Order: sequence, then C-alpha cells, then structure tokens
Amino acid sequence: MSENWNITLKVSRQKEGEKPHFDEFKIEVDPDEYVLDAVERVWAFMDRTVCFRHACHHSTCGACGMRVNNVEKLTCITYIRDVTHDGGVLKLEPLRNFPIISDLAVDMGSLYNRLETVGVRAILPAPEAEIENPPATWDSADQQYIRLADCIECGLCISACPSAATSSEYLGPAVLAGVQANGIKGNPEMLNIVDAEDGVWRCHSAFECTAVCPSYVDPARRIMNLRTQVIKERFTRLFHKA
Amino acid sequence: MTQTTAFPSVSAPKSGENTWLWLLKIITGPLLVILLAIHFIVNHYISETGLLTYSEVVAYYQNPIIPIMEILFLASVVTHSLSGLRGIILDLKPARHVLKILDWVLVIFGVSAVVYGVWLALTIASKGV
Amino acid sequence: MENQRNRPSPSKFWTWFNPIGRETGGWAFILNRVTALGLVFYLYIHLLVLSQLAMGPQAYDNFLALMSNPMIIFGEVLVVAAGIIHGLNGIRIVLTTFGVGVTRQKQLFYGLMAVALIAAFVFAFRMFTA
Amino acid sequence: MSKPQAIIVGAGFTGAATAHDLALRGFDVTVIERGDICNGTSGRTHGLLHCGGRYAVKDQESAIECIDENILLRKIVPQVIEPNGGLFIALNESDLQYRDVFIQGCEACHIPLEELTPEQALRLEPNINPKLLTAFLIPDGTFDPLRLALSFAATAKKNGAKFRIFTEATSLILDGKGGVIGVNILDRASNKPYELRADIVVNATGAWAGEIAEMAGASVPVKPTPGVMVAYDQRFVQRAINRLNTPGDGDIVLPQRRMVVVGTTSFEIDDLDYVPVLEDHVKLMLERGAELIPGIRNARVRGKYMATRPLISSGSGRSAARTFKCYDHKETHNIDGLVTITGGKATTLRAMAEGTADMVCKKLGLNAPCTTKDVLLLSYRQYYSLPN
Repeated sequence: MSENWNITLKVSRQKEGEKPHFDEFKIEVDPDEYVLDAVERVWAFMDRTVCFRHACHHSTCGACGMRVNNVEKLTCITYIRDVTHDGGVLKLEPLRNFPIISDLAVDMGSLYNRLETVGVRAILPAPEAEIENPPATWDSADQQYIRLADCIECGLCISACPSAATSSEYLGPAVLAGVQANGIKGNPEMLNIVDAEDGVWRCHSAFECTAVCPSYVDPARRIMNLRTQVIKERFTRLFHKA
Repeated sequence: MTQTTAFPSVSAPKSGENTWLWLLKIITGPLLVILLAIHFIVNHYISETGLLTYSEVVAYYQNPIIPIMEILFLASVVTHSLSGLRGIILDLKPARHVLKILDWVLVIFGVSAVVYGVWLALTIASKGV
Repeated sequence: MENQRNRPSPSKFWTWFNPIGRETGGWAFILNRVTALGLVFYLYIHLLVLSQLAMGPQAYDNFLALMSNPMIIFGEVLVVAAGIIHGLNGIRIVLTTFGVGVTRQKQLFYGLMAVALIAAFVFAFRMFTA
Repeated sequence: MSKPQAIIVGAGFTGAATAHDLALRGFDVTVIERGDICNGTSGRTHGLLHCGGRYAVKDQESAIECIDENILLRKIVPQVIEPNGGLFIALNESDLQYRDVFIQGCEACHIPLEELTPEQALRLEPNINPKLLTAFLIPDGTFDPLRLALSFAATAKKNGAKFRIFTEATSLILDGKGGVIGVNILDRASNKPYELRADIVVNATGAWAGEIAEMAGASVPVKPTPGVMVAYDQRFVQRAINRLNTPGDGDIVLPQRRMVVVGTTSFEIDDLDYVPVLEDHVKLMLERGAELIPGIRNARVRGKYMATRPLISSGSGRSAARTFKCYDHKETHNIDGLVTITGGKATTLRAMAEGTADMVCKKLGLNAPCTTKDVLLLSYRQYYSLPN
C-alpha cells in the first residue's frame, strides 16, 4: 500500500441563478484511488450539495466525465496519482459545450439526441465492433456475438473539440464516428447529413477527441475515414448519375 | 427524421460547405506548397541577387514562364485563403443571410484580386519590352 | 435550470486559441489557425504594396529601401515562417484526411515542424544577410 | 376522475421500472432522485443478466424469477443487452460434486442447459482455464446497467412520468392520522425546497429503504451488503463465466464492451453513503478471477468499485434470499400511503415493478392490469431527449 496524500479539490460550483465559483475541499486520498472516489467522498462527508453524475464506476456508462486540471477525463478510471501530486490541487470543472444542470453535472441531451437521430448503433455484432482492434484469430462463432459498442457516449470529445466550442450545430466527434461505423454507402440521407456545413468538414484535425477518448473509439481517425468515404461516394455519384 | 424533442438535434443539412468546396481548399493547399517552394528557390537561389531592384524584377518577368507561374500562384492563393477564411467564419455559425452576403463579398473580392494581379503581372512584363 | 455560460457559442472563438490542457493535435490546430489568419492579412497587404511596381522604377526602389529596415525584415521572416508552418501542417491534414499516418499524426506533426524550424532559420539567415 | 398520483423515491432499477409500470397503468408519476439516475447500487451492478443458474440449487424462487425475466428482457430491451450466453465451469473435485444438484436445480427451474466437454468449452472460449473438468452452457447475458434503467425511464417519460433528478427527499408529509400524503423535497440544482403530494409514495431506494421508511416511523428488514468488483481492460470472453459451485466470492467473470468484470465479494457496513473499495477484496478478485480466466493476471486493472446490495435480512450475506419483497406499511406498521420495494436483483427489475404496481393498485382499489411484459422499451437515449 502506498502512502496517503493530502490534496485540495477545487470544485466548480454553480447553482441556478448563482454566479459560478470554486469551492475548495482538503481531503486525504490514496493516490491509487480514482478521482471520482474523492468527489464521492466530498459529497458523502463534506458537502451534500455537490451535484455530479456517476453510475457504473468502471467506464461503461459514460456519466462521470469532467474536466480535471483542464483536461477531459472519465473520472471513474482516472487515478489520482496520474493527475496530481501529494499536496497538489485537483481542479474539477464540468464538461464544456453542454448546458450545466448544477455544479459538475451537465445536460448531454444534445449529444444523445444526435446519436439517436443519425442511428448510431449502441449494440452491434462483435466483428464490426472490433474493426479498429481485431483479435489475432477469428473464431467462426465470433460472427454471432453481439456486444455493446465501444463508444460510451460520455461527451469528453465534444468538450475537447475546438470546433464544437463555437458551433452548436456541429454534429461532433462521437456522432461522426458513429456514422463512420455504420457506413454511408447506399444511404444518401446520411451522406447529405455528413457532407454539409455541420458535418465532416467542420472538423479541423485537432485530434483532441482522440486524445481524450477513454474508450478506444479514436473518433478523429473515424472522421478522417468518413471524409474519404464521403469523397468516394460523391465521385461515384458524379460518374454514375442515373 | 422528425424533430419532436426539447433539445437542438440534427438540423436539416446546411449547404454552406460540401465536398467540392472542401476539395478546392485541400487541392490548392499542396499546390501552393509546391508553387511557393519553386518561387522561393528561383528568387533566392537561382537569381543571384535576390530580386532586390526594380530592373531585376522587370528582367525576371521577361521569361514568359514567370508571369504564368505567378498568376497561377495568385489564383491558388486567393482561392485557398478566401475559402479558408470562409471555413473559419463558418465555425462561427453565421446566419443564412449573412453567409449569402459573405459569399458574394468573397467572390467579388477574390475575382478582383486575381484580375488586379493579372494586370500587374502583365504591366511589369510589358515594361521591359 | 440551463446555463448559457457552458453552451457552444460563436462568442467563444477565443477558446480556439487556448492551448491549456490541449494535446499535440490541438497545438497544431492553434498554429494552423493563427498562421492562417496572419497570412490572409499579409497576402492582401502584399498585393496592394506590389502596385508600386506598376508605378515605375523610382517608386519601387524607394519602397524597397524602406523595406530594408531590420524591423520590417523581421516581420517578413515571421511571414515566411508562418507560411512554412501553415504549409507543412497543411500537408499533415491532407495526409491524415486520406488515411495516411492517422495513427502517427503526432510524430508527423513533430517531424514536419522540425523541417519548418530548420527552413525558417535558413530563410531568416539569408534574409538578414542579403 | 383525475389520474391517481404516485411519487417514487429513488431512480435506480426499481424506481425506473416502477415508474414505467405505473405510467402504463395510467398513473401520474413523479420520480425523485437525490443524484442522477442510477448513482447508487443500480449503476454499479456488475451487469449479469442472470439465467437463474446461480440460484437454482439453494433459492429456486429467485432462479425461476431470473429465467423468466431474462427471456422477457431480451425481448423488450435488446438495445442494452449482450445476449451471448454463459458458462458454468468446474475446476476441481468440489465443483464436480456440485454438478448433479446443479443439473437437478436447473431442470426444476426450467433453465435450459447443455453440458460441454472441456474441449468443446475451450473451443467456444479459448481464454478460460484449460484445466476445467466440465462446463455447462446456459442462457446468461450481460447488460449496461445505466442504460437498462434509462430505457425504462425513457419509456416512462414518454407515458408522462416526470423525473426530478438531484432532488432529495428531506421528509415525508404525514396527515396526522398515521398516513403518508406526500414528500418534502429539496432541489439541489436550485437549493429550493418543494412539497409534493400524492395518493401513494413508493419507497424504491433499495439499500437505503430503511432510511426513507424511518421518516414515517416504519422499518424495513433490509440488510445493505456491499460487494467489490474489478474491471480489467481486455475482453477475454464473450460469455459470462461462472464457477460451478455454491455462490461465493469472485466466482463470476463478465464481458462488457472491451473489458471483463470480476465479481464479487460480500461484507457488512455501517455508513451506506460511502463504502470504501477494500484493497484485500481487490486482491481476492484477482486470485479468484484468475482461476476462471488465467489471462487476467497479465491484464491491466481498469476500474475497482463496489455496490451495495439490498438484501432482505432473513439470513446473512450469501445465504440471504435474493428474491424481492414489497411492503405495504399499512399492514406492517399501520401507516397508510407508503409502499416499500426492496431486495431482488437487476435481472428481476420488471417483475419487482409489477409486484409493486399491483400492490399500489390494490391499495387504491384500482383495477389496472400490468402490461409491461408486452411493451417494447424505447431507446435509452430518449430519456435525455424527451421533455420532462
């Protein structure tokens, strides 16, 4: 067991009708705890009014995304050791580009709504889910397995994306990555949605989405691939007009 | 795709950007890198003195390849810069009518810049005759 | 219960240029956007200034004499550096868009920026010694 | 007649499912939750869609509930379930001795099972312990905990239920004659108190059920029993892997997205609101998990967490029944207007809701049958997009 650390949690606070400010909580932690454990303890023992979202505590639900020392993190799998030091500060802020419900809790309705509207699959055959990182050998039976998608819809990518900061209608990394996974071949409606002002071209290759993605989605790579798909489709359509 | 929800969702696809516009920008980009590289090499390494007087510039323009290359360069750089600028403005979610005006302004500005550049190149080339 | 402060908004354009907490790709984006805006500004000023050429030898040579001020040369060095950075970073964007080096975009960026740095120094040296 | 009003305290599995059931039966439902949906036990469930095999020997009532609900959930909410089945594997003599009672138990509960030779089992799941002695293929599955609850909540919302999250029940409103007529709440987003009144208050706070019941002077024999789980960042298996033996610590390994989750332990606590993840329990999970899947030893830990089961305290720990119970506090403590639902497992959430809603309807003299068996649930994403 490692020595405990004394750290300061600087938590962004904002209640309805109030000005945003930071509250500081001095707390003793095990550096091998997760950031979310520290936040939960602040709530349990120090201040019951702190609002934050969390559910699964093992990176499958995507509820506990926050900005930890200015970087988007899924706090349930972020070791305190990796983001601060003994005597250090943990600055916790809500994700950007989503309306705040209270304190650290944001309303991600816009993301969920978009994912639903463009038909991003939540559950899909295992071989399709493994496109980016396939196992060395496929068992013939693997084709029948169905599994939850890699994307846990946590919104970190939207918070980190510079384009999403100014353009509220930009589809955003998670949604575009989902469209890429579905493919746009033979889906003219989807082609028109992504080949437009708020679609793939709003991405400016900052690769921030991939830098913060906690769940193997690699949205930037998928957006790049989607662009190639769009260009191919457009040329195909140009030369094969009915 | 109907909208019955309380949140902003997927708006009807807006035509402000598309594959062709974007390709225009992405193709003129590398073209500029090449033209600019040639431009610099010619200016700074091939021409001994580096085109530092009026007469040198005029003499330089007597080779017909030079004005042609410069005009090509100008057309690319104007296209790339204005479509790039437009891309940045699109990030700011301009209102439809503002975008419409902007498009006209950019087209008129770009065409005038190229016409002006062609006139300038031809004027300089003619000085030496 | 909803809060405007945290929503996407055109008025937050300054966040484009905020490097705090951002990674390699984010810095590349910032560099690209800053140099883009700088170069657009320079380009059209440059075009206007070149009209001096049409006004005959005297005007242009006078103008060139003015241009030999070290501050002006320093400004030109900045423009050249911006052009090189923007151009090479653009190559990264073209390559990654078409699927080349997407997983190595960081290394690609560092490599291209190293080239940019060397090229910028070479040009600066030549321009100050010319 | 206007709609009957119901307040549900707690938006975990039972709260969300009960909201769905009551909304379908024509209730005007308001759910209050002090955090966001599933922030307590429900969200941290390991996510095993039980087929009942685990309980088929000692707790057949639970086992039958599980297999019935397992089949139903696959039908009504396929969008959150990995329906890949499960294996029970025997690794030693003691496990083998359990084989016969296991077969008998599963047959008694109508749990379909197929015995596999070790070779067959390894062909299906190459990463399980190659020293296995026998294996049974059973219809387990896994689900995403938050999204399972959200699917119920979304459908409830569509039928008019309101969800007030970050809203704490501070006390129950009593009518002075020993009846509950509403809840005093505190909205944490605005820090404002409100009063909510209803014909019936449903206490669906699971492990916290005792705290709410106490507000009315009632009690519930619930024994909060936490367990530790550890997630590793490699998907070694496609199926849920169970140890063929009496339920014990760390005897289940589940695939979930790109992880496997090993669960769980069982201990007792005093403070419900924060339970530490005990390091020796984490070590135990590694030891026990590695018996089932040796590769876990070389995998990286992705998350260590715990959840507090709401067990009905007729026994202690593992021996307590895993079935659920509804309490009409009119009968237990002569307090009208309050019903408590607790116990049970995630797999049986719909049945728990049905039982609760049946009790509520009976109390209010309403004749509204349960229809949740036939209603396909909406996408969990709609929870966020439907207006409240």
